[in-house]
Parts: sequence; structure tokens; C-alpha cells
Amino acid sequence: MNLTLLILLPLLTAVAILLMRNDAQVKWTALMGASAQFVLAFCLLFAFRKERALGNIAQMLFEFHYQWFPSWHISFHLGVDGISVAMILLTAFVVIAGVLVSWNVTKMTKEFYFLLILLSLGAYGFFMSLDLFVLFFFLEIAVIPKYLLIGIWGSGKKEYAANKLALMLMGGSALVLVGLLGVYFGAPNHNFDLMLLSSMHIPIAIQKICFPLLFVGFGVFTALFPFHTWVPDGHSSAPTAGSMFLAGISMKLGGYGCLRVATYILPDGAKEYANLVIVLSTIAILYGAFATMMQKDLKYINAYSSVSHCGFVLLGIGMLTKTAMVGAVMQMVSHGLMTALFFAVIGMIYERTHTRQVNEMGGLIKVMPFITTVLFIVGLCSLGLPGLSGFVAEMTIFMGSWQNADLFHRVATIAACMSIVVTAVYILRAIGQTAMGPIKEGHLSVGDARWNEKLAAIILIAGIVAIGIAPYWLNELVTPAADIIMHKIATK
Amino acid sequence: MLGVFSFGIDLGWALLMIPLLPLLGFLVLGLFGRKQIKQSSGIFATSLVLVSAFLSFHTAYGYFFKYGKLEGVYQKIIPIQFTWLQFSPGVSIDMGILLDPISVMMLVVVTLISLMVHIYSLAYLKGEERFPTYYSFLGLFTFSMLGLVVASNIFQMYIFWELVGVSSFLLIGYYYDRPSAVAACKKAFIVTRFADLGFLIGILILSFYAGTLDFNTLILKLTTTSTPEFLSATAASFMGISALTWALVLVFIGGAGKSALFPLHVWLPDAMEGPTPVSALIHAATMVVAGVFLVARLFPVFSMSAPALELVAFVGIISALFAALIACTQTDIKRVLAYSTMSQIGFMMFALGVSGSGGENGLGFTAAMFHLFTHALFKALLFLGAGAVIHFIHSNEMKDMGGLRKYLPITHITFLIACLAISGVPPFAGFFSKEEILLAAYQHNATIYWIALITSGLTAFYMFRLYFSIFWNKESLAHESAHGEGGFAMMLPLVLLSVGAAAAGFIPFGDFVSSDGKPLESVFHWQFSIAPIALGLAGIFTAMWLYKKQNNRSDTIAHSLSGLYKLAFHKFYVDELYLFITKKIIFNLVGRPAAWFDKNVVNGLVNATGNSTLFISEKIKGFQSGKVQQYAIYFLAGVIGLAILFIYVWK
Amino acid sequence: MMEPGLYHVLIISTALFFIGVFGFLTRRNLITMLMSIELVLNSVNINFIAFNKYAWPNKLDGLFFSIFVIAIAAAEAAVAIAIIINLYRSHQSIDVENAADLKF
Amino acid sequence: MLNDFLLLMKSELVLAFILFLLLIIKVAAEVKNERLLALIQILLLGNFIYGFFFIQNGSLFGGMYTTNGLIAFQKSILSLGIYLISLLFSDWLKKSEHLIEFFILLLSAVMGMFFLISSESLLMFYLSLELATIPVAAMANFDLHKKISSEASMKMILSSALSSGVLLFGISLIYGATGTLNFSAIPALLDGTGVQILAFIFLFTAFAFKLSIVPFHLWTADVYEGSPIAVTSFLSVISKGSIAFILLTTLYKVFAPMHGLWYNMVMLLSIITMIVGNLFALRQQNIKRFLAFSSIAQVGFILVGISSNSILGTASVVYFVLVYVFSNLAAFGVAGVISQHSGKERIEDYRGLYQTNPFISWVLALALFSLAGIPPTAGFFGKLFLITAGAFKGNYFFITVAALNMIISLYYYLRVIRAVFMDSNEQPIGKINLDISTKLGMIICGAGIVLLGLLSWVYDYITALSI
Repeated sequence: MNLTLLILLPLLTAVAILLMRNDAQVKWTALMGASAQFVLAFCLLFAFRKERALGNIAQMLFEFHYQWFPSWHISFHLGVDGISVAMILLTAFVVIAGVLVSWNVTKMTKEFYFLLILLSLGAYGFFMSLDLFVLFFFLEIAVIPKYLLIGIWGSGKKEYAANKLALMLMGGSALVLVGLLGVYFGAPNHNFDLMLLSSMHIPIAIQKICFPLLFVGFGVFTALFPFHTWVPDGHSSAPTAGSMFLAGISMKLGGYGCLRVATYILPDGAKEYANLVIVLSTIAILYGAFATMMQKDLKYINAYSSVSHCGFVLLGIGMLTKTAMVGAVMQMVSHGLMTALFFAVIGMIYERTHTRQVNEMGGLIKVMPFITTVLFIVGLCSLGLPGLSGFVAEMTIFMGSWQNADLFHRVATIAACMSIVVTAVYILRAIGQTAMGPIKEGHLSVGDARWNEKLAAIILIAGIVAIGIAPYWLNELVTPAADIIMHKIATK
Repeated sequence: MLGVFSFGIDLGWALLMIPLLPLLGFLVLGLFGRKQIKQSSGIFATSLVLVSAFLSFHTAYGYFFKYGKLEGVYQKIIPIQFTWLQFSPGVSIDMGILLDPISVMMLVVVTLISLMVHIYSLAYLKGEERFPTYYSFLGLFTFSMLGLVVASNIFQMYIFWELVGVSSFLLIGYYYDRPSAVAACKKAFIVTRFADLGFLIGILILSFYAGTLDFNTLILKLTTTSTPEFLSATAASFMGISALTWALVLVFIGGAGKSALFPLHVWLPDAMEGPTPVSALIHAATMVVAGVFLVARLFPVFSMSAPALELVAFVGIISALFAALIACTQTDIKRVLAYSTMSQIGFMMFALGVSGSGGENGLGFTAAMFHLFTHALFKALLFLGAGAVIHFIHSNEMKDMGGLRKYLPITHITFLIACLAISGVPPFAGFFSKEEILLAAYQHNATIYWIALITSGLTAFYMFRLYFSIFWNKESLAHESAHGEGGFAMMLPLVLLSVGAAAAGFIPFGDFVSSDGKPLESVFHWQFSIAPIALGLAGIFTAMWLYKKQNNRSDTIAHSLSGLYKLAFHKFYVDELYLFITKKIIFNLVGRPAAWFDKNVVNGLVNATGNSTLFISEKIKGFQSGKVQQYAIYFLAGVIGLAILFIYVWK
Repeated sequence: MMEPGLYHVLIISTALFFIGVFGFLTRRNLITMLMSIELVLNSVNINFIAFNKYAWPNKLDGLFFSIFVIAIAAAEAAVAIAIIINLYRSHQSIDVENAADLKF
Repeated sequence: MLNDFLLLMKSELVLAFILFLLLIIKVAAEVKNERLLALIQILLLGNFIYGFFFIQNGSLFGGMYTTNGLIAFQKSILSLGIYLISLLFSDWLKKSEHLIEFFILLLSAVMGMFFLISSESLLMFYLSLELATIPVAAMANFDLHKKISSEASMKMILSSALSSGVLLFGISLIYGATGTLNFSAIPALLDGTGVQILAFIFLFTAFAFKLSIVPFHLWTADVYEGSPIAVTSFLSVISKGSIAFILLTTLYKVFAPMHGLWYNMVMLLSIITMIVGNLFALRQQNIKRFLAFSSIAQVGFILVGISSNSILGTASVVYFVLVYVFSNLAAFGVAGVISQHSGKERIEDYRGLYQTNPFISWVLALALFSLAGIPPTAGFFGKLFLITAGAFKGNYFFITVAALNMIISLYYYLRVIRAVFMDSNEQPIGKINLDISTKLGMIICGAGIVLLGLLSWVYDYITALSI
């Protein structure tokens, strides 16, 4: 399977969208493109499993290599392992759902879909890059479309939010850049190639400088405390699909980067700072959860809960055990699907009730049974109900974290576990106030979901349930890759 | 990959069908119930559960009488198991079915009560808008509960544990447009979630030391005093308490939450907001005893830690007494039943707490399980009966009732049987199980025994208070206009359950269920029974004196006991305490500051960075004065500055 | 009577340079400012000549350079005067303080 | 010898040819502006294409003039720049009363820059620098009836005269200290005495002045704002580019022995320049002034690359200037078109531009993203290579400051993007019918911005030349 397909396809879709004449054509082109991505992502999954089943134990499969800037030793190097495949699948899910829920965007439709597809391009490229320069390239590609999506199609304090998001993310990527350069020049021979770097021994002094830069840099993307403040504003101002992409894909770029770049190539740095990472992510988990409790706007609720949930990703990475790392990846996938779905539902509700304040809603089960059912499912997933993906991921992280036997890790794990209670509190509050209780006068005549919304929700729910009910396939996919990363950390 | 399927016995698939059929019901009704099969959804779900119940009975028969025993000992059989999620070598969540006496017994109890409730609800909820949804939720609950009881892996149990929690949440909130129901379902979920936190951490500790999540292996490793796992678990200690005890205490907290034991009981009375059949199924017979089941499942491990067992016993007995006291004062009939449930579960729990492991010592274990079994029958019956009353009268309050025996004859009789059973009057079922519990307590701990004795008297009192208030008391008001008793669908379960409540006591329970799988001789000491029976009768007669006819004796007594009465009436202000802790402390002292901190400090810092940049930008604009001579000055100053800097300073 | 050496000349040229700069910084009249610049350029010329004469008598670079500087200064002055004339047309003044609309 | 002369100085000779042609036309014939402009555009295109042929290495005039592949390529970049200017501002140029004079001055200045890049002696350097400056000062006054235009021009000529004076003083000190003006002879004679440092600083300030390095930058914004946009774009792109090229030669070759000194100086000035440029750019309302300060900040970045003192540094700077030509000219082109059609130059006037003029909005967006260094535009690669080259020394502080400055710069670029794409306006700029050559120019710029980075061979080519 040729990985460049996954880059070419969004590119062609984007170009095709620009060439379309009317909104309907644009939408269908985008949907076809997204579906093709979806199919392609599954082809990748099956091809990957087939290769593995045939006994191909190379760390990266389907590698693609092209000398890009030879003088800098930059090559367009792509390849996937289980973690990448999982993230690519996630992206495909979110993209198709995002395209579907935006079906009734009327303002500048062409541009909207163009940016959505461009964002997906960035994400695919990022997850497949095995060259740090290329990785950084794709990381930044994914930022500006978000800015425009929020700024043009957003609501509320959109310009402030868009600015904040773009600047903070760019700040993060600036730190990443410095970290990457540090690695580049600190490594025994100057190279951006991830695989080569991982096999080199980078001096510990360099690692100690570069790890925090890289980790914090990527951490900004994934809402590392205290660099998370773009999350609530950004998510709440973004249009529905924008929030879905932001929380579903963009925040995962950071998590993936922390894992693949910071932790993998700088194992000593990771060890050095693991405790700090744990402290920060535990704070994010609890603090995010408690802050969520006080929110009244549905989007803010999900945004802050994203801070909390993404804390688990970083916690899983910081714990430096294989199980926790697998859990972190699972949490990324799970949270990506879940939060995308959550935002989709919020969008649907908002479109019908014209409010996102929970106390202005009530009893929506009566008028929109489908949407509220989805809301229940996603809420339950968020609070970690077994059978849905959130549970699997969180439990894996807990199990992995608990493998560290000292008191510090224990305390952190228990603190993180406590969030399952707080999560239940705020999720139930939100659901209880919106879906249940007496219905408000003005909402009696609103309708239920349309076909596109139903399809989007069903696709995402399928993903959530597929992980929740049968986690072993994801586990099997991710574990060997995590094994390699852990092995490197353990032996260094 | 579907891990390892091992079909120990041919019945594997049939066994698998027991939980999966209700799940099928849930899925089908959930997906298509609203439109396609709205009319027949009840029948559909009921028939599925019927098959499931039949298979359970079949399994129970097969297990207890055919293949379950090996050399006189009931074996733990795992006919089906596959790896669901592998964490690390040896530690994995396996989905499987574990057959042993208690799980088989629970299969029977769950499917039976569930079937009764399914049938009952056909009439009880007829014509409801969300009828299919109701049945799909029931299906989900039945599936989860069955999955819980047959769990072969502690994490599997946790998974289904959560699932029953959520089904309970959904069913309590079934009347979603009532604010009180919404509040109740949230409360139920959150309180049990809080307890589950303990369970989860307990699991983490256990799995860490045992190196496995599989029940059988875990029990084996942590009960054999020579294994390194056991040694490390007992050697490691935190705050002077061994890791094993910590783990068990935490697991017990989970159980206590689910089983509504003091002080985590607050959700149970409120949970009565759900439809009454749901209360019968979930909040009386099955889900709330999950905590007892959990402790029973891990009993061998519990028996290795005396402090943990002690805690189990004391929490159990305190809950029993506490709930009984409150039950005496409540006026909502379902709440009375709820507190009574709590009290009975307290009985089961302390029975486990006072039990030892193996042989005669294991009397408490058998007694607890026995009581669990009989309690399921008569408490379900009580709830269903109460449901019939509520269905008839459209109210939960005692003051709206009275003299109903004429209108509801079948309900009256069956309710009476259940009251006798719970009060421990021979020869009804409750008598036998309660006797065993008291005996076990007597053999172990005198304090517990005496409290239990008093509580059993109180039980009789409040049950008959209930009974007389509903069916006797004031000869009320014409209810003729109302519909009858609810028809065959509602009466059939009542009758069937009353037969059970009357006769289940004669089952030689110890032959089947014991702490070590070997039959336990039930020794019946009639001398020992005198005190409980006498107390029970005293309770009954007191209730009769106070409530059979309309009078104000009860008020007088309540006045004379004003302090205690008020305390009990207000449920000892536990709810208020929780409200204080959550609203005042968690919300105001944690949540609000966190939100404030985020909005002002963290966000403020980010904004301040931006604003200060703009501020500086504004401040330095004067350099660009527009005067070319000033530019020249800065130019020359730059030259001179650089010259000084690089010639003298930074050489 | 001491023979004037390189340093003496350099002192003069430096003084001239600073006088020119001072004039540039303090005069309001654009023409005068232009003349101050000429002083600066002349101080450079003196420098070149002096270095050529005292330090590197064999290399004529300095001499040539000063000739070029004079030529360029003339060209520069021509363009500058043209600009100043145009400025006078639009501003009715050749005071540098009056031409300060572009700022911040 | 003559053959050498013709070949080595071919770029200057072609320019001279065009210059004379224009002079003759001016004297001899009355040609309509449209046709004249078309002719000039064709000539400039020919000049650009011709620049890639017959490239030879060698030197002339007793070592005062030198050329090689890299220098030829640098000249080609400048040629491309003026060709683009002739395309992008065709609207303005067509209406100009003094079209020929404009191009005569422009080409003279460019010729000066060509000599500047090729100079191998301080004398040549000084002469060509003046040739590159004085015509531009005259051009700045091209809006003859605007007060600010004459003010700008006055500020430019006076400031540059002062800077020349300082430069000359520095040259005279170097001459005094080493006795030579020749670039190849100077390094061996440098020994780092105070006089030499002083001479170097004097010399460097001339570069700093022309490149608008803080604190020698103060004329920049005023001149940019006052001048016609075509001139502003020339100043900010072509002029800056040529100075950056010669600065590379000067620092890497001539003052190589004083590397430690100038590294610190460049670093210090780079940091100050980036910060001050960004801080001022933040609060500008006029698009030209805004671009002026943004170009100051960009120069700070160029200095980051220059500080690396390596082949990669040279290659990165040349590449960045190439990218910068496309990006900045595209931005100025859009500003010019808008100013020409509506007379509006304030950023807030740009609100709602996308609704009426999507094409030029996209061009502007691409240009600004490229200036901000957002992928996949070439600016991303340009900035990244500069920073990477700068990181060669392992000076993390410097690199971090540079990286953080990218964020500030992003803020103000986004401000324009926001106005164009997000804000609404009751009186938006009307639909603009673009001249065909303007459109061509914008398409070339856009294509350059998108493709220069992705097609890595351009950079490889430059690297190969830099060795």
C-alpha cells in the first residue's frame, strides 16, 4: 500500500472542491473525498494486519522514501506502525463525520470544505511522517485552517478565540521547532530522520534540554496544563465541524508528537521529566474535571472535559510503562471519536434550540429522541462506561500506571482515577439538564436529526462501540509499536 | 482475535445465550423499538427473558445435580473464556462464564425475577409512550446483571458492575420529565460511581500483587499463604495496614456503594423514583445485592484478612439497624421498602462478615447467600405488590391508603405472605435464612447478634406497619371507579413469587451453597429460634396495635420520642451532610475556584502576555517621531553604542 | 615648529566629522543640513588623503577614493537639492521640522 | 579581454542596453504608455531569462569586480523582482506621466545593485551603493504632488547621506589600518585592534541602515509610507535583497577573521530587530507602513541565517530572499492594486475584501502566510532554513527568541487575514478588474509561493551554487 495515496487523496479532493461550481457539487465532492479517505484508511488497516500476519515484523511498514532537501538531510519519509494506523483511522472517522455534519453550512461553502480537507491532509501527513521536518511541516499545515474555520464560520468571541488558538498553537510549534533543531544538531550526525535518530545515542545533556521543549510544544496542542486555555475558547467558538476536527484530530497531533517524537527519540529526557509530566497531567485531569463542573455552556463543558481527558493521554505517556502507553494511544483514538461525536451532538442541539446553555434546555428526549440518545451514548462514553471506548482506554492507562510501584505514581494514579467520579458528575449534570427534566416551551416544535447527522453520528458511534466492545484489535495493533518504544526507554 | 474458546461442556452456547438473549432484546428494541415493533416490544422482550430463564434453570439443574460436583465438592467451572483485553503478560481482562454454586444461584434469581418483572410490566406500563425503551433498558440491565454474576474475571465483573449501574441510572430516570427522577438517577449513578472508585483501586491493588485478574487464579494466589504473591501483598503496607487489607476494604467500598450500605446508601431511597417494577428488579432483588455477591465471590480472599471482614460485619450491622430505624418512620411505601432492602442487605453483609471459610465456620456465608435468595423472592414480591397498590391508587403515600384489602384481594394475600416472610415468621422463607444468619452471628460476635436480633424485631414492626397502613387502617374512600388489580399479567408474578416466598425456606440451601463447595449441614436449633420469633411477633403485634385501626397512638409515641423520631424521619440527616459536602465543599471550594483560577489566572496570564505586548508596542512608538534629525541621533547612538559595547565590554 | 603629522590631520578630520554631524543634528534648514553632510564627506576626504600621504604613500587608493567621493557628493547634492525644491513646492518651507507628517 | 568583459559583465551590459534604449525612446519618439510598458515588460523578462545563460566565473578591473554562478543567480533574483514589479504595478505605471523616467531610475538603481553584488573592492562597493541609493531617493518622490512623497524622499536622501558619511569614515579607517581596499586582501591584514573594530562597526552601520536593522531603521517606515507603492516594494524587496547578498560576502569573506565579533553583533541586532520590528508592526494601520515593519522583522530573520557563517547560511539567505521577493511583492502588489483603485491603504478598509475580490484576497493570504512562515508556502521553508542555519552554533536562546518572534509576527499577519476574510464591512472595496499583466504577476507570485518550497530542487540548486 502506498502511503502517499493518503496525502494525494485529500490534496486532489481539495483541488476538486476549488473547481466545483455550486454548493451541492462541493458538498458531494467533499463527501466522496472523505469516504474515499475512510475506505483508504480501512484498506491501510487491513493491509497492515495482513503484512503483520504474514510475519513482517519491521517496525514501520509501507515506508516511502524520497530525498527532499538533501543538503539538510531532509527526506520525505513516510511509514506507519500500529499507532499511526490507529491515528489515521481516527482521522478518517472524524473527517467523514465532520463533512457530514456540516451539510447545511451555507456561508462560503467551498472554502469551508476546502479547509476541512486541508486539515485532514495535515493530520494524515503528520501521523505518517518519519522525518521530523516533514512532521513539523504537517503539524503547522494543520494550524491555519483551524484559525480560518473558527474565525470565519465560528460564533461568539470567534476572533479572539481564533487568534488565541492560532498563537498558542504556533507558540507550541515554535517550541517544537527549537526542540527539533536541538535534536538535529545534538545528534551525533545531523539528521531529521526519526528512525535514524531513534537508533542514535543523543547526548543526555541535549536530551535534557530538548525533551521539555518538545513535550511542552506538543503538549500545547494536547492541552497540557497550564497551556490549555486555547481549548475552551477555541472549541466553543468554532463551528461544529471545526470543534470536531480541533478536539478529534488536532489535539491528538500533540499527543502523538509527545509519544512519537519527544518520548521515543529522547528516552533519557523522558525519564528525567516523567514525574513532572505526571504531575502536570494529573493536575490537568482533575483540574479540568472540576472546572468542567462549573460550566454551563455545553461546548465549554466538552472543552474542559477534553482538557481532562487529554490529561490521560499525557499521563499514559508519562507513566513510561507499555500498558499505559497503549492506553494513551487508545485514549487518543477514543477521545477523538468521542469528543467529535460530542461536538456533533452539541452542534445539532444548538442548531435546533439556538442555545448552548444547559439551563435553558430540558426534556429534549421528547422532541429529539435520536439526538438525545446519541448524547447519552457519548456522555456515557465520556464518563467511561464499559462497552464504549472511553472505558477501555482509561482502564488500560490505570492498569499501566499502577505497574509503577512507588508511592508517587500510586498517588498520581489514584488522583487520576478520582476523575471518573467528577466526570460522572458533570456529564450527568449536563445530560440531566438538557435531555431530561421538563421541556422548555420554545423547544416543543423542533425536529430530530436529519439523514446526514444521523449518518455522522452512527459512523462515530460505530467507532466508539467497536473499540468498546472489542478492544483487542486496537490493543493488538498498538501494543507491538508501544513495545518498541518502551523497549528503547527501558534499555537506555 | 477471539482469544481462547474452551468449551468445557456442551452447553457452552446455551450458557452464552443466557446473557446474550436479553442483550439481543436491548439492541433490537433500542434500534427498532421506537417505530417498527412498538406494539409487540413487551412480548418480544419477555419471551427472550423467558428463554433465558429456562436456560438458567436448566443450567442450575445440570450444575447442581449432574456435572457440578467432583468428589462431593462443587467445582468452579469456566466453560467459556476469551481474552478481551491484554494488559501485560498474565494480566488481562477475560470475558468468560464462571459456574459455581453462587453464580448459578444468581443466574436463577436474576432471570427469574427479571422474568417476573417483565411479565408484570406488560400490564403495569401499558400504554406508556416509551414502552419499548423501557423494555430495552430492562434487557440491558438483565444482560449486565447476568454478565456480572457469571464473571470469571474481576475486571469483567467491574465492567458489568458499571453496566448495571448505568441501566439502573437509565431506569430510574425513566420518567425523565420529572425533576425528582432526574435528580434521583443522577444521585444513584454518582454515589455508586464514587464507590466504584474504591472498587477500581482495589482491583488495581489486587491485580498488582496477584499478577492476574482472573478470579480463580487470583483467589488461589492470594489465599495460599506460601505464594510470593500472598507474601508480598501482606508484607507491603501503607499507614500500617497491609496492601491486601487495603485492597479488600476498597473493593468492599465498591460493594457497599452498590448495595446501599451505610454511609453510601443515600441513593437507594431516591431511586424509588423509577417505575416500581424496576425497583423490584434492580433496587430490591438483584443489583443491590451485587455488593454482597462481590464479597461472596472474593470471600476466600476476605477470609485471609480479619480487619477487612470485621469492617464488612460492622458496616453490615450498622446499616441493618440504621435502615430499620428509618424505615419505621417513613410514610412513602416505596421508601419504607427501600430502607427495608438496605436493612436486609445489611443482614447479608454482616453474615458474610462474621463467617469463616470452610466447613462449619462457613455458616455465615451460606446464610448470607440463602438470605440473598429468599430476600430476592419476598422483596420482589413486596415491591410488585406495592406496585399494584400504587397502580391502583396513584400515590406512594401511606396517608392516601387504607382498607385496600377489599379492592385488592390477591395483592393483599401475597403482600401478607411476603411480610411474614421478611419478618421471619415460620415457615415462610425469611425465617430460615434469618435464623441461619443470627446463628452465625451468635457464634461469632455477641454484639452483632444482639443488634441483629433487635433489628429483626424492628423489621417485623415496620413491615406490618406498612401492611396495616395499606390494607387496613382507615376504611377509605371509594376507589371503585378505578380499574381492578391490573389483570393477569400483574397477578401472575405476585402469585408465583408468593409461592416462592412461602416455600423457598425448605430448600436445603447448605447442600448447594457453601464457602468451600462442600455441603454444609444445616443444624436447626429450635431453642435458638425462640427469641427471634418472639421479637418478630412482638413487632407485628405492636404494629397491629398502632396501625390496624385509625387512631393517634402512633403520633403520641412519635411525640414522646420526638428527638429520635425526628432524626430517623430525616434519615439521620445523612443526605444533608452529603449535600453540604458536595454543594458547599466540592462545588464551592474546589470546582468554583478551579473554574475561577482557569478563567482569571491561567487565561489571564495568556491574555496578559498578549496585552503587555500591545502595551509595550504602544509605549515605544515615540521612537518613530517622524523627525529625521532624531532618527539621525538614534543612528549615531546606535553606532556609538555598538562601538562601546564591542570595543570595551563584549570583547 | 613641529611638522604636522598624521595624528594632527586625523584630529582635524575627526573634528570636522563631528562638526558636520552636529550641524546635521541641530540645523533646521534642509540646505544647511545638506551642507553639514558635505562637511562629513570632506572630513573623510581628508582622512583618505592623510592616510595616503602618511601611512601608505605607495598606494594611491586613498587619493582616488577621495576624488570619487567628491564626485558622488556632487551627484548626491544635485538629487538632494532637487528633492528639497520639490519639498518646498509642496510644503512652502524648507524647515525640517515642518516635514514630519510621517511618524509612529 | 573584450570577450571576457562582455561575458562577465553581461548582466550589467544588458541593463545598460535597456537603459539606453529607453533614453533613446524618450528623446526620439512619443510612445503610448501601454505599449511602452509592454515593451519594457518584455525586455525585463528577456533580461531575467538571459541571466541564466552564459554564466562564467571571473573578475575584472584589477579585481574590483567579480562574478560567479551564485552572484549571477542573485542578479537573476533581482531581475525577476523588477520584472514582477513591472507586471504587478502596471496599472499605476500606465497612468504615470513619467513612465520612462521611472524605469530609467529603477534600472540605474538595479545596475548599481548588480555592481554592488559583484564588487570586490571597497571603492566599487561605495560607488555602486550610491548608485543603488540615489536614484531610489528620486523615485521615492515620484508622486510629485503628494506632500508625504516629498517628505519621504527628503528623509531618505538625508538619512542615506549621513549613513554614507559614516560608511566612508569607516572605509577610510580600514584603508588607514590596512592600506588596501580590496576584499581579498583585507582579511589577511585584520588583527582585531580597536580601530579596526570601530571601522567595521562604521562599515556595518551602512549595511544596517540599508537593511533597516534596528536602531538604524527609523527612516524605513516613513519612506515606505510616503513613496508610491511600486517604489516601496522595490525598496523593501530588491534593495534589501541586494544588500543582504553583499552583506553575506562582506561578513563571510572580508571580515571572516573577526567572526567572533560580528557573530555577537549580528545576534544582538537580529534579536532587537525582530522584536522592535514586530512590536511596531503590531500597531500599524497603514498597509504600507505595516509591511515596512514586517520587512524589518524579516530582516531580523535574515540575520539569523547570516549568523551561521556557513554554506548553509549563504544558501538559506539567498533562498529566503528569493522567497521574499515573491511573497512581499505579492503583498505589495495587492496593496498597490487596491490603493490604485480605491485610494485605500488602511488595513481596516480591507474588511470584507474577500466578499468582493476573492482572487486578490487569496493572493494576499498566500503572501502573508508565506511571510509568516506557514506551510506549505515557501516562506515556511525559507524561515525554517534560516533558523536551522542559525541553530548551527547551538545557541538555543537566540533560536528560541527567533521562534517566539514568529508568533508575534503571526499575530499581525493574521490581523490582516482577519480583516480580509472574517470581518464584514458596510462599504467594502468594490470589485476590481485586474489588468491582465497584474493578474499574471500575481499568479506568478502565487505559484512561486506555493511551489518554491515543495519543489526542493530550487533550494538544492542554490546550495550547489553556494559551495
